[in-house]
Amino acid sequence: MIQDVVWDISIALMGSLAAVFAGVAAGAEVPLTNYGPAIASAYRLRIWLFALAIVVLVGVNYRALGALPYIANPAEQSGLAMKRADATGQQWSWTVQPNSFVVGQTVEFYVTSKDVNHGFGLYDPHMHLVAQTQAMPGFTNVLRYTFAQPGTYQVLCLEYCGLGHHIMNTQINVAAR
Amino acid sequence: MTSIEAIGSRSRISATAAVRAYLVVCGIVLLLMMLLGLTMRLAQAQWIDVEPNLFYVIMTMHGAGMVGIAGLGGAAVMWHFVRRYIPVSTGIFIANLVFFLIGAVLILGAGFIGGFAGAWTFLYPLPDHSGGLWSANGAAAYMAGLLVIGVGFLLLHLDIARGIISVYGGLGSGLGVKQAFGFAPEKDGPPPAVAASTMAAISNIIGIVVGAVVLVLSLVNLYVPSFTFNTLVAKNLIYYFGHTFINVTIYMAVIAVYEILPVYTHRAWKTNRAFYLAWVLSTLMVLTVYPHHLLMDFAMPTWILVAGQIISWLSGLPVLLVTAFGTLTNVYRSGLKWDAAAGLVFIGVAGWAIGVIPAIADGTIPVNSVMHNTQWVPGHFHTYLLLGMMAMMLGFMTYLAGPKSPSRLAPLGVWLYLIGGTIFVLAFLAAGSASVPRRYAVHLPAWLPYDRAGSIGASLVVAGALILIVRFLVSLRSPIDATP
Amino acid sequence: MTRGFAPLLGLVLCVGVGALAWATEGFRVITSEGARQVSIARHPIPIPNVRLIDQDGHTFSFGDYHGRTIFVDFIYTRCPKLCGELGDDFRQALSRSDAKNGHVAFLSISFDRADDREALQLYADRYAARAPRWRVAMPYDARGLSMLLQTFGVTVIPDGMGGFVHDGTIYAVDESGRVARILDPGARIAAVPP
Amino acid sequence: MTRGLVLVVWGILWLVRTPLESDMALHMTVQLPLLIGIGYMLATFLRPHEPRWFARADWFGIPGLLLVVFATSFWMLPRMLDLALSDPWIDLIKFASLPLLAGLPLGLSWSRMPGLGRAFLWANFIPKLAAIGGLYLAAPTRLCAYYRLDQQTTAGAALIAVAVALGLSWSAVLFIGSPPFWSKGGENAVERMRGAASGGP
Repeated sequence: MIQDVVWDISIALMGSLAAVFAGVAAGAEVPLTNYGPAIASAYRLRIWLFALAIVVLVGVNYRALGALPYIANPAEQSGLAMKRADATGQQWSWTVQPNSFVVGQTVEFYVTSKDVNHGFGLYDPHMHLVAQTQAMPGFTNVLRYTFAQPGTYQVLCLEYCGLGHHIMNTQINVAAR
Repeated sequence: MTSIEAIGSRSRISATAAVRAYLVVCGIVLLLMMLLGLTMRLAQAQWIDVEPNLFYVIMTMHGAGMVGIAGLGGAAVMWHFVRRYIPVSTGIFIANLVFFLIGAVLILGAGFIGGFAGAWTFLYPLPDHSGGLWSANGAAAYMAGLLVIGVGFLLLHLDIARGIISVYGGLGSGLGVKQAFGFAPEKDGPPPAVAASTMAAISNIIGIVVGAVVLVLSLVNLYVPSFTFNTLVAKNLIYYFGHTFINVTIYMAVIAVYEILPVYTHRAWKTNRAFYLAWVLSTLMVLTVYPHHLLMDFAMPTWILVAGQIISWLSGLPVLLVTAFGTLTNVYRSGLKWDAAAGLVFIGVAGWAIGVIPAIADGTIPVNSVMHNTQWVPGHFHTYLLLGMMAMMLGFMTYLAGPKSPSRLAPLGVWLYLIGGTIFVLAFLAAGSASVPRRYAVHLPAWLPYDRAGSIGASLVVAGALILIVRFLVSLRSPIDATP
Repeated sequence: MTRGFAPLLGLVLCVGVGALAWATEGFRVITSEGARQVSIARHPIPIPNVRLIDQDGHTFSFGDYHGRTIFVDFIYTRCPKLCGELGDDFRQALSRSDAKNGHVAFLSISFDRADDREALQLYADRYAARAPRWRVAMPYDARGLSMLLQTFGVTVIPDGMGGFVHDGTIYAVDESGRVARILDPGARIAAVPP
Repeated sequence: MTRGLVLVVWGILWLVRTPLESDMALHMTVQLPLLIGIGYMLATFLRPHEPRWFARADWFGIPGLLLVVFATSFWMLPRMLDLALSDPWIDLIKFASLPLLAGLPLGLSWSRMPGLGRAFLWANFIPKLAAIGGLYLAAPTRLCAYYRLDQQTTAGAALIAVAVALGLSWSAVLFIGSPPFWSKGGENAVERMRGAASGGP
């Protein structure tokens, strides 16, 4: 799960940064007689940190931009064989047609809304968010997803849409092959 | 300190009184809004019963109120320090507070009388689609409240801009553009407070007028529903305004760090070329980074979203490498004596820097696909707003209260705030990585442990904030000291 | 504040707000179309008894509809797009109202002086319009046409390509022969639940 | 002589009103601003004869500029654009009221408005102009009975272009400042600060 990886990395980085701040804070009350050289080496360290940050930045962005979820050319236009499902949000329910699929099938959800902004959040049978797109009046967003496991998936609303926001969900059945 | 002598001591007293008035409003509203936040967490934890209707009203008020006082608190910090370097009008500063209070009354009325629960972002066309639960007048009162508050802030930032231009000739010089690009010696650059204020003025003037446009359009739509406009354009305008306004609050509050920490460490804040370059770039990035709110709007042109991701990453660098690094080197074995004020501003920088990390993670498109609008989002923004921006503001408050006020409890307040805040944001982040959606009045049983941990953290934060704010309010009994 | 400031400010505010309120019918409309909608809902306008000729060549006038509600639209038969939508809408609304009540009639009036009876007939055939339930008609003479356009408040401007730009608005004429309601621009009768 | 020129332009504008009003963009971005401009020019001649009571009551130029806001908003309503086209008398009222109730008070009151107030007005005027343009661009139906949809779209684009041009030039002035950007630095900042502050904040 992406979420777990992101959690691990974030907590590690946040923890290290917190430790640096805590360390500096703990040692701050003891004055340093010779501040000049210390500050000079700190600025040298900053240059290295800057270089490291740029390397990480370029690397991660390069990777991430290779995995964009945006569909420039939906299957129907490009002539690919792919299952189409229409998903429409309306205060406060989802209509997904069709809503049963089989494992391994790649589905393109044509997501739109009849009234206000909604969020089409696809949850797997273990209630992990696996994909999402916004459902907007006047626009149709195409979300492509390949079902990996059998069971009952759920669609939750992921954009606040009024007082029934939390009850706005529907089920999608995915059968084993 | 020559600049201070230029201003008469009488105007200093009234100016200090005005800053105190700002902080009194901020302190009281902050406590109330924190209680609303705690109520939401307790309701999600199923420790108390709150009707979803009321929950969403509370959510809307919590959002609008917190954004409002973040802007107000940031303005108080900025104005207090920047007036050492530029001429500013106390009348306009006070007028902004008056506008704010009028707007706040309208907004509170819209929520608790009109039942408006369209979230603080009033995402078009939701205000006009209440499902019968709030009236057009309720929504209009909310938006009119925001407009009134916007008028005040616009005037304030225009006045700051006027002051900067009158001393430095132009906003470019106020920002240190020449120093940033090596056209002028570093030592002639503007002080940090001026550079930060210039950035805040530029960003907020643009952000607020964009917000005013979308507010007016939404109001027209509310009363003439046949007058519709493009929902995606509206979304862009709203997030442009919302992002800029809330982001800039941190850049205003950080002036407290630049001005207060050196008093403790006896080391001047170094303004070198990297510092000015960081502020120039931050200005550009604050004005262009908002598309990271729209990464799940597939209808957006892809290049804008890609730019949004890259700018999100880049915008973390000045924060981490200049302000956080500058703070660490300034404090490092300086021999300072920690007290509540120094501790809070230091925590503020740490919270800001640390909060940047989960924010950048969420600004990465494949991560955003599975994290957007989960509790990861309140998780990261509470890190840099609660533990960052608000900590700086509370630090400023504590600093103004001075050492004379009762201070035995102050360290306890700081520790409660820090520990409670950490538990609170970690509960959000953990829930977010477990796919718990944000802005849900009712949670599944599986999500309750996060909510309960979050509630405990939130209670501690409220207790800590209560101590610090009451301490500040008590300190007001002593007369204003004309000598700083 | 100086002397005279408050009265002057008050005067400007009163005059300004008053003028804007007048121009927007009390802050409800900003277009002339909207203003007309409001004013007609308040004061229905009697229609002059103009003589028209329908797709079958029969002469009739608005007086003949006494006691019935008529939905009226203004078209021209060469119209490439909008009049087609109007035609479809009338056809659907007619097929739905057939079973329910016989006292609703439909009337499409051509404002194009180039249209003749054959053109009306063709348009009527395209949408299965049968007189007298749905007449496709044109006023007898230019004077009658301009009277009708003025009464209904229809603005027709040449589109520069030999056709016309018009609103495609639908008007409801009440039982006593008055323009009683203007539907929202773009609104269709068939879209309203019966 | 200049005075006469203004009156001549006024007259010519009346004579060419039909071609200028035949297009929505020309109507909104040429005719209306020129009419306001005529009034603004009149103000430069009439300032010495300005009634004392008005000069006194027009505190910081607030009532005068409020009048400008009302008069311009009024004539920019799609309904009033329509009425001006359909009824020559209404058009005549427009030709009189835009110079006299918008341009003239603008010329008289603008100089009384403090810098901050002017900045506030600019900051509100520019984005609202763009917003109106945006509405015209996006509106699916015609707002004026006398203009085609494509004219409305052009007018929207023209308004946005004007707003962008104004916005860019205003930002450039603010950012670079009126003293030459590259010659004057922050070296005298404290001295200038003293000078500015002694004026009293």
